[in-house]
Amino acid sequence: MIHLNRLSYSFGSNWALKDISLHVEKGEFIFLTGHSGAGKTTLMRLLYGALPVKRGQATVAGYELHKLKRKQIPDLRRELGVVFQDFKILPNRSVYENVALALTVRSMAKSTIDKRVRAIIRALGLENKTYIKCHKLSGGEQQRVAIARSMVVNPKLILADEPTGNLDFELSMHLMDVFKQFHTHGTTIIMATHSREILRTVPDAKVIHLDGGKICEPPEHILSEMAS
Amino acid sequence: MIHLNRLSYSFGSNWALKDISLHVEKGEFIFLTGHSGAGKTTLMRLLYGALPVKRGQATVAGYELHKLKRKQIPDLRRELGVVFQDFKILPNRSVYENVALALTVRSMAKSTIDKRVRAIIRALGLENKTYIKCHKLSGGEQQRVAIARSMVVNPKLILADEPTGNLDFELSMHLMDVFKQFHTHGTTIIMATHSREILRTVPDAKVIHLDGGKICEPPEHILSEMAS
Amino acid sequence: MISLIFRLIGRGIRDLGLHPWANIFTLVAVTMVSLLAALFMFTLHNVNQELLKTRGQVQMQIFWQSGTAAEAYNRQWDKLSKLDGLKEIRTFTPDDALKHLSEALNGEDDFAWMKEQNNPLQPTALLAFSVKAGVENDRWATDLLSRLKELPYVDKVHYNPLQIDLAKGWIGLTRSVIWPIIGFLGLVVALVVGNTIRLSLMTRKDEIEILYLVGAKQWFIRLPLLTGGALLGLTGSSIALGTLYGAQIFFEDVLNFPPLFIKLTFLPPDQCIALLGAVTLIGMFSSFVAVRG
Amino acid sequence: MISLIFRLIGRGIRDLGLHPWANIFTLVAVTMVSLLAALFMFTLHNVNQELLKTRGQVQMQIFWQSGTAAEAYNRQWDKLSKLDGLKEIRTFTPDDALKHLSEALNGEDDFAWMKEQNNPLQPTALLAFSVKAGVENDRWATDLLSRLKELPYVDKVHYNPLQIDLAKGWIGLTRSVIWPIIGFLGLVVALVVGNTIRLSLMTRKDEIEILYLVGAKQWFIRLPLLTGGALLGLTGSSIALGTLYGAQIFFEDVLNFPPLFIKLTFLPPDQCIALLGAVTLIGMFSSFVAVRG
Ligand SMILES: Nc1ncnc2c1ncn2[C@@H]1O[C@H](COP(=O)(O)OP(=O)(O)OP(=O)(O)O)[C@@H](O)[C@H]1O
Ligand SMILES: Nc1ncnc2c1ncn2[C@@H]1O[C@H](COP(=O)(O)OP(=O)(O)OP(=O)(O)O)[C@@H](O)[C@H]1O
Ligand SMILES: [Mg+2]
Ligand SMILES: [Mg+2]
Repeated sequence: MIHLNRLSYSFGSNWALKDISLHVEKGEFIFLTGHSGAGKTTLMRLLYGALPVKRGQATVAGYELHKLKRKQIPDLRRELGVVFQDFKILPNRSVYENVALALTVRSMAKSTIDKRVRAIIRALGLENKTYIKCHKLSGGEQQRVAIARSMVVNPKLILADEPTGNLDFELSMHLMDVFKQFHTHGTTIIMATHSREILRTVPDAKVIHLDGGKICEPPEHILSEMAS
Repeated sequence: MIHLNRLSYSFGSNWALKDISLHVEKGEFIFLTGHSGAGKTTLMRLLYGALPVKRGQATVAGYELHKLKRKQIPDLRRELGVVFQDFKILPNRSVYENVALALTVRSMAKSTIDKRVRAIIRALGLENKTYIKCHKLSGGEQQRVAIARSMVVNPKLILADEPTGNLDFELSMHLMDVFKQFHTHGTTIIMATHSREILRTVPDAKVIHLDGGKICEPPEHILSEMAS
Repeated sequence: MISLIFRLIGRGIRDLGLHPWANIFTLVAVTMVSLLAALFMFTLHNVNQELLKTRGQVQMQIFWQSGTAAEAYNRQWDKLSKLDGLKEIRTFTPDDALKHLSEALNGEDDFAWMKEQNNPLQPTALLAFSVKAGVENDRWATDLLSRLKELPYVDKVHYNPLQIDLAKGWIGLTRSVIWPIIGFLGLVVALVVGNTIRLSLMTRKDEIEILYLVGAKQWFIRLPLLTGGALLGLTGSSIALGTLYGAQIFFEDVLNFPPLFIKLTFLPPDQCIALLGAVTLIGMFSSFVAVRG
Repeated sequence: MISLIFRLIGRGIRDLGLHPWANIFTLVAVTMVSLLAALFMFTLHNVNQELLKTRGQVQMQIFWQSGTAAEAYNRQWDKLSKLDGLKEIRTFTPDDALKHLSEALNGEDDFAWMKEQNNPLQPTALLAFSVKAGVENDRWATDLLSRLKELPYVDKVHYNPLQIDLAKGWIGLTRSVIWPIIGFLGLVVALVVGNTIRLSLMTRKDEIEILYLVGAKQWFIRLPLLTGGALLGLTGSSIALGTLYGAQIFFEDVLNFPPLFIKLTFLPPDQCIALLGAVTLIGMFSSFVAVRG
């Protein structure tokens, strides 16, 4: 699903990612950990084509990112569901419209859109906010809209950047259940997270630990969480 | 410091807060917990004057919010340091400028501003990002800028809405140390949080648990965290 | 596919409602600058018409011998009014002339200076011919002049050949000046409308970014924006033309009094359509450009 | 306190650099609409001058008897040119007149129609007097006319009393039309500049909200914005006037050929200052309004 070969990325002279090599098979569940500023979001942005691959090679869902033309980026993104760290939802559209957007963009029929959007909104406990404009939602509600939008397309690959930062423990656990459902249906998931409680929920997941832009051995406490 | 008497707030017909009565003494440390959408942010917004008190009475730092005139709101806000859930930092200004803003607004001398801004930036581990524009920062770095801006004014009262959602465990612990330092110097702190690890760091703190806009008894697992 | 296009166009129209203030500000700016352009064109059109009326023509004033029988000159006036190229004929009997003169002097009866001259008024006719820009005009005018002089009872014919120069000069001027002015006007409208629309799209920058991030293709994003831009341009210029039309009807006769006799006329349809089309296209084009950046 | 004000003004200027595109778009729109307004004023000013030159005056044409000695009429011309209220005197000797006529006919030698009339050319003078709007003018003109007629060797004096009406009409028209037009122009400029600036401030809505949230007072937020708005207005209108001035110098003589003889003159300083001031104030005012909402 994902093949990275000596991928590096710099903002000016600041190397946010250095020599990342990584293979992710279809159906894997990957946790991306690391300190604040370690490069997790940068890696995600490379994977969904928001940053260009300038050094190294990267293949995602069959698209060779280092050769990708601008026109192909939408096609790549249609294979993915992305939960952005800062949500990136449209504040003056309703929850329904925001979630439906991911399907509208893919030119789907209205009835299919309706069915799938309602199902996912219900799954994430937002049914009584369906027609509320998103700028009126609480932080956690907005985050769930972002998650819903990434899931509604039934993607091959979900990239979730810190998807539970604004959610309380129980809701996080519930959401992890939803993610795990997708996982059992074959979706590859890459999730950046800081929370140890989240790590604990998927014991068979692989942990990729970034430190200063390099892949490192995860520190003790993370390994012990996964083992427990 | 804070006296709330039967405070209620509704968005249209949706009562986000119902009959909140609460007394917070100077120097207290309060955790605000509750599910997503419970009303934590709404309560904070009432306290810093972003929402008007329409029903009930509220006094914050000596200001009677239910009688507050528009012109007094800046004075109220100058008594407070607020960490917003969505950061609310200026994306095209540097870290330094964002943090200094809170002091510039208070018409302080340039040299004082410089000293205090540099000190707090160092305390939050952002010194090598001082002159970087904030839209170039990672999520956790932005959150720390928001925290720095709330602390730099040495406020009587800090309102922190989910200040560690984007920070990893170690950094969260470090930040809690900084908050506790302010606390030991007499600052009143109200912190909304979802993280149990955070709750654990301040065992003598009071927990206010919101559920559906009402103050409730905190659930078992929260109480046990605090006890441990 | 076609239904999708219609859906996107519909979305473009509905999206205008999502940013009411930005769009109202834009609309007002577009309307106002269109109105200014329309007014400019309107003024030019009317000045042009007026000047062509008074300048782009040759006038010949025929004086009949005093004492010519009314019957005789009346018959000649009938014939003259059928002359080729004639635009206007104004005739004055001796009585008319005296009346006009005394009116112009506010009814004062001091015609001493006139009687001193021993100059009894003659019947006159003022003939205005429109000038066709061309080389043969001088000859044509002199030919006409000598024909008029040979008419029976005619005393003299006044004709100022300078007027031909003047008319030719104005026509040439119009040709050489009107296009640069319209071009400049177009530039101004394009820059103001274009920049305002681009500015209003800056308030939607985040939205456009998000659409790209969830996998929207270029045309999916652009089509609604183009629709919105076109609609803003069309609405703005229509309101401008409508306002101008109302103003024209209201002020039609504001200059229509002696001695000006200027009746304001509305822009010809082709100019209206040009304005509507241009502003609409500018709206579309600048939406298009705005998304590229 | 004063240093703080200066700091805030400085911040307002520097902040313009933080949103370069939004401000460039705004500046272009402001400049263009100012330019349009300036051009409108410029046209009005020149048309007005031109029309006042040809209309706001009384012309009397004096014909001397043919065969009057050159010495005699030359002496009279000298005297006439010192008359009170005289604006312009143009004199033609019989030779001048013939030369002009043949030039106007492009050197053709066909003066047959003239000779037929047995009308040898006379020395003439065209006197233009400026009309002072007032009640006594008709009397003044007729008095002058009779004085001119009594001069020795003078054959006849042509004078059209309608011209007084025309001149008075134009002056009245100017008075009644110019202010509404300037008012309307002001409205258009105000709406376009105002809305564009408000639109550009919408891209800074978040920033303003954040300033309020960290405890900034009204003036702390407004002063830099007012400065920015004023600067945009001042820069835009200055560029517009500069451009117009350049254009005026370049095109000064474009209409200055026979028979038009129109020399384009630049706007008088008071109108320039009015434009600069108005646009600057509009910039400030609309920034002020934008923050209130
Ligand atoms: N657009 C940019 N320009 C310059 N530097 C950037 C930019 N985006 C990110 N960086 C820097 O790159 C480094 C990695 O950022 P990244 O967002 O990938 O961190 P992260 O691992 O997601 O951190 P967090 O957990 O705080 O979200 C950081 O030091 C950040 O300041
Ligand atoms: N501007 C608004 N208009 C309408 N409803 C609103 C508005 N802001 C918040 N709400 C609603 O009020 C309720 C409480 O919101 P609030 O933001 O206080 O929750 P919260 O406790 O902070 O949740 P979270 O932990 O997710 O941030 C939610 O149901 C939310 O949808
Ligand atoms: Mg990140
Ligand atoms: Mg909240």
